[in-house]
Amino acid sequence: MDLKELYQEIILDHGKNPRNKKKCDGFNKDAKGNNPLCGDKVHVYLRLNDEKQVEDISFEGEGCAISIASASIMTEIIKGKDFNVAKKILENFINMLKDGSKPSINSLSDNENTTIMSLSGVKQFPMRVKCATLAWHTFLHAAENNKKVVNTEE
Amino acid sequence: MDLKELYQEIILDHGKNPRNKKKCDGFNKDAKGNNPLCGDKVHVYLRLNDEKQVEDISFEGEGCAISIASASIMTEIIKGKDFNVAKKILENFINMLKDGSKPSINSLSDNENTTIMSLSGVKQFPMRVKCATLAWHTFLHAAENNKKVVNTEE
Amino acid sequence: MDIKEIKSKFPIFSNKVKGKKLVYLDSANSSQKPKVVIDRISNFYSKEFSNVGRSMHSLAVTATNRFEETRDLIKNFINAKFREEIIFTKNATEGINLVATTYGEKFIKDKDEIIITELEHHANYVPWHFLRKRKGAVIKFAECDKQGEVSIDSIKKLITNRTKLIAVTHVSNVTGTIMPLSKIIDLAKTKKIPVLIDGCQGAPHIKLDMQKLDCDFYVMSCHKMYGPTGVGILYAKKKWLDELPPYQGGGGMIDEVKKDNISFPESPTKFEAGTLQTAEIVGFAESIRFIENIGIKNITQHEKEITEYGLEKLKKNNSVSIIGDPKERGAIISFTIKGIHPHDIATILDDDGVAIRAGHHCCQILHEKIGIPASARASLGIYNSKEDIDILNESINKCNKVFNN
Amino acid sequence: MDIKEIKSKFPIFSNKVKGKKLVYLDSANSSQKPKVVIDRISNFYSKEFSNVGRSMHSLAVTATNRFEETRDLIKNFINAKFREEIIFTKNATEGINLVATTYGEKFIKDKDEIIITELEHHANYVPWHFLRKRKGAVIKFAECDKQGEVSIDSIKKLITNRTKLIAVTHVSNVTGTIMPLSKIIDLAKTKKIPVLIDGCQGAPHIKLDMQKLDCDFYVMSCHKMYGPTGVGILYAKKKWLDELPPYQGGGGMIDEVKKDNISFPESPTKFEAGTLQTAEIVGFAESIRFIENIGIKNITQHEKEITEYGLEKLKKNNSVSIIGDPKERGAIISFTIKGIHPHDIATILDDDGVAIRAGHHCCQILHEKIGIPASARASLGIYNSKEDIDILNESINKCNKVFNN
Ligand SMILES: Cc1ncc(COP(=O)(O)O)c(C=O)c1O
Ligand SMILES: Cc1ncc(COP(=O)(O)O)c(C=O)c1O
Repeated sequence: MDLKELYQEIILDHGKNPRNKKKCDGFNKDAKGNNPLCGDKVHVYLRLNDEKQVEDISFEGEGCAISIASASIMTEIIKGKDFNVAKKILENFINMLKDGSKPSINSLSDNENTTIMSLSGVKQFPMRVKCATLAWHTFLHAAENNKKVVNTEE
Repeated sequence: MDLKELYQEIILDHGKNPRNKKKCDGFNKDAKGNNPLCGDKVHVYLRLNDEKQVEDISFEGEGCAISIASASIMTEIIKGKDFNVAKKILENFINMLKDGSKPSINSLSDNENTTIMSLSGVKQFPMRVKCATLAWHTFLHAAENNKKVVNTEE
Repeated sequence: MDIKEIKSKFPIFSNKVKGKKLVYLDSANSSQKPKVVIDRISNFYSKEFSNVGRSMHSLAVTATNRFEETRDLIKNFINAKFREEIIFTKNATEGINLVATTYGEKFIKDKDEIIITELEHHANYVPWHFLRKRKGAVIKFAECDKQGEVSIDSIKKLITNRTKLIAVTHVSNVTGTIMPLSKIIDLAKTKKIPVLIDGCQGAPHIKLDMQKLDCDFYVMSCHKMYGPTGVGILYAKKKWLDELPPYQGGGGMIDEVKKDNISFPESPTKFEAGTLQTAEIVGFAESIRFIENIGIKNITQHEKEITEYGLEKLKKNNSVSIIGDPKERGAIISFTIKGIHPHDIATILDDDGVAIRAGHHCCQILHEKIGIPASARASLGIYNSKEDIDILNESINKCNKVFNN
Repeated sequence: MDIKEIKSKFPIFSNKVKGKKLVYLDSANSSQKPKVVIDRISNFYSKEFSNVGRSMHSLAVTATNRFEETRDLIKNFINAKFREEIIFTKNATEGINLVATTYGEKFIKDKDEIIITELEHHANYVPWHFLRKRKGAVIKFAECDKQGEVSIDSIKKLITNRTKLIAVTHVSNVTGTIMPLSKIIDLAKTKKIPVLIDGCQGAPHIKLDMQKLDCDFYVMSCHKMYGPTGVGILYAKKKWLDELPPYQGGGGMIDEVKKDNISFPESPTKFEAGTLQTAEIVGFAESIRFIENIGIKNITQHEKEITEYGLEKLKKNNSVSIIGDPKERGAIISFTIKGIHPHDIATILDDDGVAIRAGHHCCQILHEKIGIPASARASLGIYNSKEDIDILNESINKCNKVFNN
C-alpha cells in the first residue's frame, strides 16, 4: 500500500480545485448521497436531454480529498456522454475499486483514462472505497429518478 | 462434597413424610415463596398469638426433598416458640448454610439441634441453598405481614 | 464419524468434574465450545482487535471485514436470500423482543391476536405478553397433546381475521418435539399471517434453508451452536426489515441526525445500535466453520442415533417416565423419576459428573399442562456418545439407591 | 508508573501495523485488552463454561458464582450501594435504551421535556428521539460554547415544570470536556428531576463513586474499559429499578408465568432476559482487577500528563486546530488540519501505524454546531506514552507533505 498511489497529483488537484462544483444551469435531475459513518455528503445535479445524453453534470458536497476528487473527475468524464455509456463507465469504475480490474472502456479518451485510473490506488485502502464511489452511486440515483438518498452503509 | 451428608435419613424422611403439610387451623398469617428458576413453591401459614408466640405453623408446597424437608423441619422446630426466638433460629440457620457456622442456640433441645443440623450438608451444594432457605424466608414474611411474595432470585 | 476425535476438540472435556469425567448433557441450555472458537477469540483480541465500522485505520478495516464475513457465513449457513437479512442480537431472546417491539409498534392494535403454543419457551411468550399489556393484544395458545405434539389443526382453529402473527418453536426444549413448520407456514401463508420461528433448538441440530422454509422471522442463539455467549441472530425477510422501525437507538444505526429529526439507514445497520459483540461475532465464524466441517446432516444423524439409544435405555428403566412421545424428536429427553424431585436428580447425577438440567426449563406453561412443577432434562450435542447415556442411566439408578426407592 | 511494562501486558502491541509499531490512539472508540482478560475468557470457556443461573450441576454453579462475582466487583468499583443496582446490558447504548424505554413508558407523557446537551453521542440522543416520536416528548439541547463547555446556566434555563429527565455525558467523546456533574445533579435535585449520566468516556478514566455522585442512572461500556466486547453496565438507583417495568422479556426474568398473566422478580433479574454474555462478564472481572491493580487515580494522572503533553505539542503545530478548550479535559484531543479532510488524515497517519478516528464520532449535532462535517480524534488509554504523541505529531507533518501544504 502506497500513499503516493492514493494521493496522486491529479487527485490532490481535483480535491483542492474541484471542477463543476456548483448547481449546473437548468439541471432536470438530482440526488443526494450520504456516508453516515464519516459524514461525507454529496448532491449531484444533471441535465439529461431527451436522447438520454448527459448535457451537463455538477455536484455540491463535503468530504475528503478522495470523495471530492472522485466527484470532480466523474463530472468531467461523464459530461456529454450518453447515459448508457456513463452507466458502463460507472460499472467499470466500481469494479476497478472492488476487484482491481482495469476499466478498459473504448469510449474513453487516453486523457480520460489516465484521469480515471488515478483513482485506482483507492482499492488498496478498503475504508476509502466508499468515499470514491459515493458520487457515482448518487449520479445513478439522479439519472434513474431514484428518490432514495444514497447511503453507503446499505 | 458428599451426597450422604446431603441426603441424610432424617432429610429423606421429612422429604417423603413432611410434617405439618396442610393449612393449620385458625392461621392468622401467611405468605408465599417462589424459586422461579426451579419452580419450587411454598405457602407458609401460622397462628401468632398476642404474645407473639407461634402457636401453630404449617406449610403447603411443591419442591425437592431438600426444600420440603427444610419446610417440614422448620415447622417442627418453630412451633410453640416465641417469635423472637424463632427469628434468631432462622438467622442462625441461614448463617449455617452460608458460611458453615454452627447454629448454637440455647433454646433448642438436643433433639431439635440434631434435626436442624441434618440440613448443614446443604452448604456444600451452593445451588441447593435456596431450596433449603425458601420456607424460612417465607415464614419471616408471614410473621412480619410482608405481602411481597418471597423470591429467592432477589 | 469419530466422536472421540470431535470431542477432543472441546477443551472442557479434558477436565474432571468432582474427580469424574464430564458427561455433558446440557447442550440445549448452552453448548460447549471447540478450541478453534476459543482460540479465534483470543487471537482476534491479541492481534486484530479494534472497533468495527467506525474508524479508518488498518485494524478497524480488518476487524470490520472479519465481522461482516460472519454475516456472509451465516447467510450461507441458513441459505438466506440477502446478507441484509441477518441481524446480530444479544441472544435469541433479544431477537424475539426486537420483532415483538417493532412489529408490535407498527402492526398490532387492540384485540389483535398472536398465536403461540403451549410448548413455547418464555422467550417466545413474555415479549408477546408485553404487547398484550401495552397494546391490548390477545395471546392464544395452541394446545399440545400428551405426546407433546401441537397439531396443525390446533393452530388452524385459533386463526381468525384478527390473527397478526404466529410464533412457534422449531424444536421444543422440553419434549424435543420437532414442529411441522412447513405445514404451519403453508397454512399461515394462505391467510397472509407472518410466522416467527424460535429456532434456538433447531439451528444447532437441523439443516436450515430460509428460502425453502419461507418463514418471516427465525431467531437463533449462537451460544447453543458451539459459539460464544453474547450473540444471537435474527433472520428476517428483507421486506419486513424495510418496513419495521428501528429497535434500539444509538451510534451506527443513523443516517442524518438533526436537532428536530433523525433519519435511519437500511437493514442491517438500522437494527444494530452501538458497539456490537465484535470479538464474539468474529469468533462465531469459526463455529459455523466447525459445524460445516462436520456437516450439519451428520450432526443430525449422530444425535438421532444417540437420542434413540437413550430413549430405548431409559424406557427400560422402570423408575423413569419420559415426557412426551413426539413422532419426530430432536436431541432432547426430559424425564421424571418416581418419588424423586428433578432437583435432587440433578444433584445426584452431578456427583457422577453428569450435567443435566432440572426445573421448568423456562416452560412453565407446558409444565403446568403436564401437571408437574419440574422435570429433568438430558440434551445432546455433537460430542455425546452412547457411553454418556450408559453413565446417565447408571446414575439414575444411583438416585433410586440414595432415596431408598 | 512503568508504562512500558503496562503496555507489555497488551498482546496487540507486539504486532506490527504495516510494518510499523502500533500507536493506538483510538481508545475512546474501544480500548485494547490486556492478556489477563483475554486469557480469562479462554480459560473460562476451556475449563468452567456452562450457562449461568439455570442448571444445578457443578459447572453451572461455578459459572454462576464467577458471573455474580463480577457484579460485586463492579458494585465496589463504582461504590454503588447495592449489588442489585448493577444491570448487565449489551453495551452502553442498550443501557440508555433500557432507561428511555422503561422510564419513558411509565413517566413520560405528551409535551414532557427531556434535557440533553449539544455534546451528546447519538447513543444519548436517539433513544430520546424515539420517545419524542412515540410519546410526544420534547427534547431540549443545552448549548455548548466555543470552549466545548456546557455551563450549568445553559441547563438551568431549559428547566421547566415539565422537565422529566436530564441526560448528559460525563466526558465528551469529541472535545474531552469533563462535565460539571455534581453541579448538574445538585441543580436537578432541587427540582426533583432524575439525572442520567452517559459514562462511556468517564468510567475508564475517572474514579467513580455512585453514592457520592448521587445520579439516578449511569451507563458504561466494558469494551472501553479494557474489557470484552458485548457487555455494558447500567447502574441505576434501586428505587428506580423497583419502579420501572421490565425491558426485554424472556427466560430468567420471570417469577410466575400463567396463560393470562406473568409476574416478575426484582432487580437485577427483572432486567436481564435470556442468556447473558456469560464469558464476557466473567472476563470483565479481570478488567476491573487490572484497572484496580494500576489504580484508577494513577490512570487519570498518567493520561492527564500525556494529554497535556499532546495539547502542548499540537498547539505548537501551526497547521493544527484543536477542537474545544475546556477547563477540565479527559484523555481526548480532537483536531483538524487546514486543507486536509480528517479521513485523509486518518489514512495518512495509518500509514505510520498511528490509529486515530476520523468522522463525526457519532456527534453530528456537535459537529454541525462547530460548523465542520468531521474531525480527527486522538484518544488515550493507559498504554500511551509521550513517544506516541511525538509519532502522532510527526505523522501530522507528513500529512502536510503529502498534500503539498
Ligand atoms: C460518550 C459515548 N456515549 C455512548 C457511546 C456508545 O457506547 P457503545 O457503542 O459501547 O454502546 C460511546 C462510544 O461509542 C461514547 O463515546
Ligand atoms: C426454545 C428456546 N427458545 C429461546 C431460548 C432463549 O435463548 P437465549 O437465552 O439464548 O436468548 C432458549 C434457550 O434457553 C430455548 O431453548
